[in-house]
Amino acid sequence: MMEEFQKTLQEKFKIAESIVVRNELRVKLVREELLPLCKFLSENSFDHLSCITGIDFIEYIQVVYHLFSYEKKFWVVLKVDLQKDNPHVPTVCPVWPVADWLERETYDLMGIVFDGHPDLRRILLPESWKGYPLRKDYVDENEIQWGEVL
Amino acid sequence: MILNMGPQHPSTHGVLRLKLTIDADTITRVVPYMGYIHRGLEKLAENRRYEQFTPHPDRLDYISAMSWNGLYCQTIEKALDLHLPERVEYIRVICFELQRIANHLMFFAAYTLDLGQTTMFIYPFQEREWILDLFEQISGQRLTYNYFRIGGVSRDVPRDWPEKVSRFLDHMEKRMKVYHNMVEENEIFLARTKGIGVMKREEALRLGMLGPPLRASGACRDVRRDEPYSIYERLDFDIPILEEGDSFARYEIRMLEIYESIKIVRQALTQLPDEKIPDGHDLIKQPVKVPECEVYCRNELPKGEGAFYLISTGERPEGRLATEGGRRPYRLKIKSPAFVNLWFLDPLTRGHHIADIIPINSSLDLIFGEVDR
Amino acid sequence: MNLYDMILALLQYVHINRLPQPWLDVIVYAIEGAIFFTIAGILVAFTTWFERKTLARIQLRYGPVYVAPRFGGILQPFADLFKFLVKEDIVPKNADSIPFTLVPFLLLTTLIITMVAIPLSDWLYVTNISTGILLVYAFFSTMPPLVMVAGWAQNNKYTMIGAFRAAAQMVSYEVPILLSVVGVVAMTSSFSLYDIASAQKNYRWFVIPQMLGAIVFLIGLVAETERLPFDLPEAETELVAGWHTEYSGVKFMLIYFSEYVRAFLGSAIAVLLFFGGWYGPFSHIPVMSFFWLMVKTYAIIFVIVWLRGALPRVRIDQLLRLGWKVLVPLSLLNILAIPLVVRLFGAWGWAVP
Amino acid sequence: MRQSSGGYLSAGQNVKQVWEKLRRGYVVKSMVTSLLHVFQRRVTIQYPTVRKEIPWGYRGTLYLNDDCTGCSLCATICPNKCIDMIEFAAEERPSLPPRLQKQTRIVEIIKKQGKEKKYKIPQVNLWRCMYCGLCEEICPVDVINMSTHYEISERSREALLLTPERMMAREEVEG
Repeated sequence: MMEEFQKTLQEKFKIAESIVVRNELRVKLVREELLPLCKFLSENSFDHLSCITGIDFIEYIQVVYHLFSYEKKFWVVLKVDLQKDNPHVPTVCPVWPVADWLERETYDLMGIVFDGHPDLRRILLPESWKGYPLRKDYVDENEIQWGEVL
Repeated sequence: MILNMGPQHPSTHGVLRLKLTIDADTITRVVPYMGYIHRGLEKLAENRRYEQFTPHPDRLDYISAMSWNGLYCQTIEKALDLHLPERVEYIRVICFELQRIANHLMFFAAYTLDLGQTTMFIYPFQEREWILDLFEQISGQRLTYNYFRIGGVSRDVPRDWPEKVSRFLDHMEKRMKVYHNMVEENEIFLARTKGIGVMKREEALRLGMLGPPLRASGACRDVRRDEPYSIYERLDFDIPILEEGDSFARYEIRMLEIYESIKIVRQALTQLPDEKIPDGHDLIKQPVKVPECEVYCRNELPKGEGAFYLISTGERPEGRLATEGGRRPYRLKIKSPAFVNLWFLDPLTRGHHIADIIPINSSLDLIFGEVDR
Repeated sequence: MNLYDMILALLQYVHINRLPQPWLDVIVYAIEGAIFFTIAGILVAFTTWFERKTLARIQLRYGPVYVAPRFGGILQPFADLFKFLVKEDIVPKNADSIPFTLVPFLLLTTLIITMVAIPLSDWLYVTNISTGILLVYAFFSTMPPLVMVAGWAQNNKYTMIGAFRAAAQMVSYEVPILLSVVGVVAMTSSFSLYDIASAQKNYRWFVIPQMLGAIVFLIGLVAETERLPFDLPEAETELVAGWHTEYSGVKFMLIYFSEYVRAFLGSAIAVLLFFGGWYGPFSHIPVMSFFWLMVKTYAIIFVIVWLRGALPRVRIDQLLRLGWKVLVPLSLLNILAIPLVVRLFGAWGWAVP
Repeated sequence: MRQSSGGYLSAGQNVKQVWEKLRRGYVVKSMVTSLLHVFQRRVTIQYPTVRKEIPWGYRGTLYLNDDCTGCSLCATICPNKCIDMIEFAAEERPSLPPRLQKQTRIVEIIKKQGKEKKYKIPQVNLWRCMYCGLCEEICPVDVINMSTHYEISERSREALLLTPERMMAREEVEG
């Protein structure tokens, strides 16, 4: 079933890479393909967007979407590689409203800009915060060193 | 008028700030602001070895620390492809379900307290205290247990512990009647919660609600059944579903889940195998070294579906960003159910009175250690 | 022999009764007032302890124990008093300080004045005022404007919402309360609480002919005194502390004390109106008459505390609906039934005008 | 907009609704239930005078035994990095109070190795400790242990510093 679905996806969309691990179908794609693919997935019972993750791979930033279908009982993991200096990706809010805060969180901590998001503000950190803490090259100017406290 | 509620407000369950836009007594918009106890646990995880990070997931949802701790250990075990001894799996399931009962009792206490029923704050606490005692006997702590280890538990349960648990379950079943009388037979309580903050099935599914609130709306989604982990496949239990989707249903679904949890623990206790299991001293001697992989592991936590997404790059990056040859995660994403459910405060409260924000907020069962991470 | 006569006799004993009559009256009433308010003050302080202890028992707790541990912490109210006295008295920067400061004092004053009309026994009373119950309610109903002033003066949105709620609640519950008393007044043809209580001799309690009135009065009493389930003006989980959020120190103590004065006086009035006043076994002995009144008053306070222990809070619209749609019609029904009740129960010995 | 107060009902429906509520007992059941609790045993504990029984294996403050080899494993495993290793010369090396001393390995080693050697002993910054118990688990010679002592509030941070001397003296622990 997963293989069939994999084939369908490969036929319909330009997919850079796709593998099946356990019950996950991991799909790597370019960001232009993301929104049509998401729409297709949501029409095919992938209505559960579990998680949006931003990962800093030093050379590039990757955004990962975990989708689960309670009908088909397997995961589709979408991965989009983005440029480090200006990461932009279209928002999936219209497809899955739950993405609203998940995207805001990813923007807040990883600095990925979701184009078309209705309200892209920082969510966990204060508005005045500088930098994106989960990036590997993030340095906190105000960091307190251990041992200074006493 | 704009009314600022929190972060220091008695009923925002921790530190949540709500910016309410109100028209006379009607709420037109709610904007939550959180992050007051953001501790950067995801960044913290990148700087800790796998075995060092085990105490930290406890601090996510300190009301159900056992569940988060177990989920973290399961994630690493999935990445390592470890198979646990049977007894460990059973102990874990017993702890998960006891923790679920404790969490729901805490929810219940806070919920009724928020509605002004101060007495109902202390009645469920008796039973919760009992569960804490049981956990204290096995783990040595009362709130943040840090009981599970990668590949096992920190120490085997005492000989008489299963019997104590089953005695507690008998007591619990009796006490449920009292709660029923105090709350469900109370017309004032019903008047405050019935029809308040209604979210029907289709909308809840479309918007992506999680956990007990979703099941109170009529959607049958439970990770324990849909993607069984640990030994849940072998156990016989039902997923309670309610149709109404209002604040009262969100209360009732948890009471029904307590009954199911009691059922699960009973079964697990009877099937609990007797074997020697490694304890923390044995487990910690073997350093955890995760090869290059990525793992997404999710559990049905008491507050909904929670997950860890672990990226391990094995030995790859070196220098300042080194992961000590796979001993530290490259990235550990925490997906918390309360964070998702908090989003629903705005759609649920629109058009209601100011006073209604209290049952709605409480019925979502939010905990801010988990929302803010 | 009442308090006035006793003091007069005492003054005669020390030969101060040669003064002209108006001056003598001033002295006697001053002494009388001092005695009365001291007793009432101690009783109200005891009420706070009683509530905490009863509620604690319902909730499987101990309640206060540390001050006078042998007697279940009965001196806790006085410890609280000292605590409030030494606390910092904060006036918020943007608050309107004059009304802010004035309200707690006015609130307690108006309540203390009402004590004049309330007999605590057949001998322990300041004076028998012929408009007793009306006077009490006239002073009770000064509270909504005072609360509004306090809520406004604190310059806080929560206090304002709390004050609006308090005003709405009190105004709408004064109507059924006053209407429910009409039946009793009609049966005794007097507004004086002393006369009404005296009319209930020989266990002819007005609660039996005036059942409906008594129920309406008691529900109204709980709402008037802002206790659970009707404590919306100070719903701590919604409005932090309602209309007195910003008060602290001595001012808070006055407000806190006045709440209990209201609860205590309200219960005492309920007893005087409906539950046979000071009459009970051996009530011809002065001490016993006081004792019986206290027992009944604390029984009503116990019910109020019990309600607090058992029930959640209602919502403001539900509260107002109950007041206007249920209690007011019921009390009107009660008034309509007066002729029938008077005829019926007059035959069985209840006081008939 | 949703209206929480519901639609308007006719008089008959209203009366029926009220009757239904009254028939179910309105609030009487919960009132009776709460009153019955008056006869139950109190559940709270009068803490400073009455104390809860602490079970075996409780994770309280840390204490040390004499056998510490200075391997620093506890310092490396500690997630909050609250353990520092302090160096001592042989004669300054703190030891257990005489009543607890026995002929342990480390004493022999000290005798053998002479006085030039430095000895490392952990020092715990208790204000950072989260009582996870990992140091106790990893210790290969079972030297660092967790006591059942839990009343650790102090007025200053310095007072929370568990120096090796304090951990060995065990005054608070045995109290």
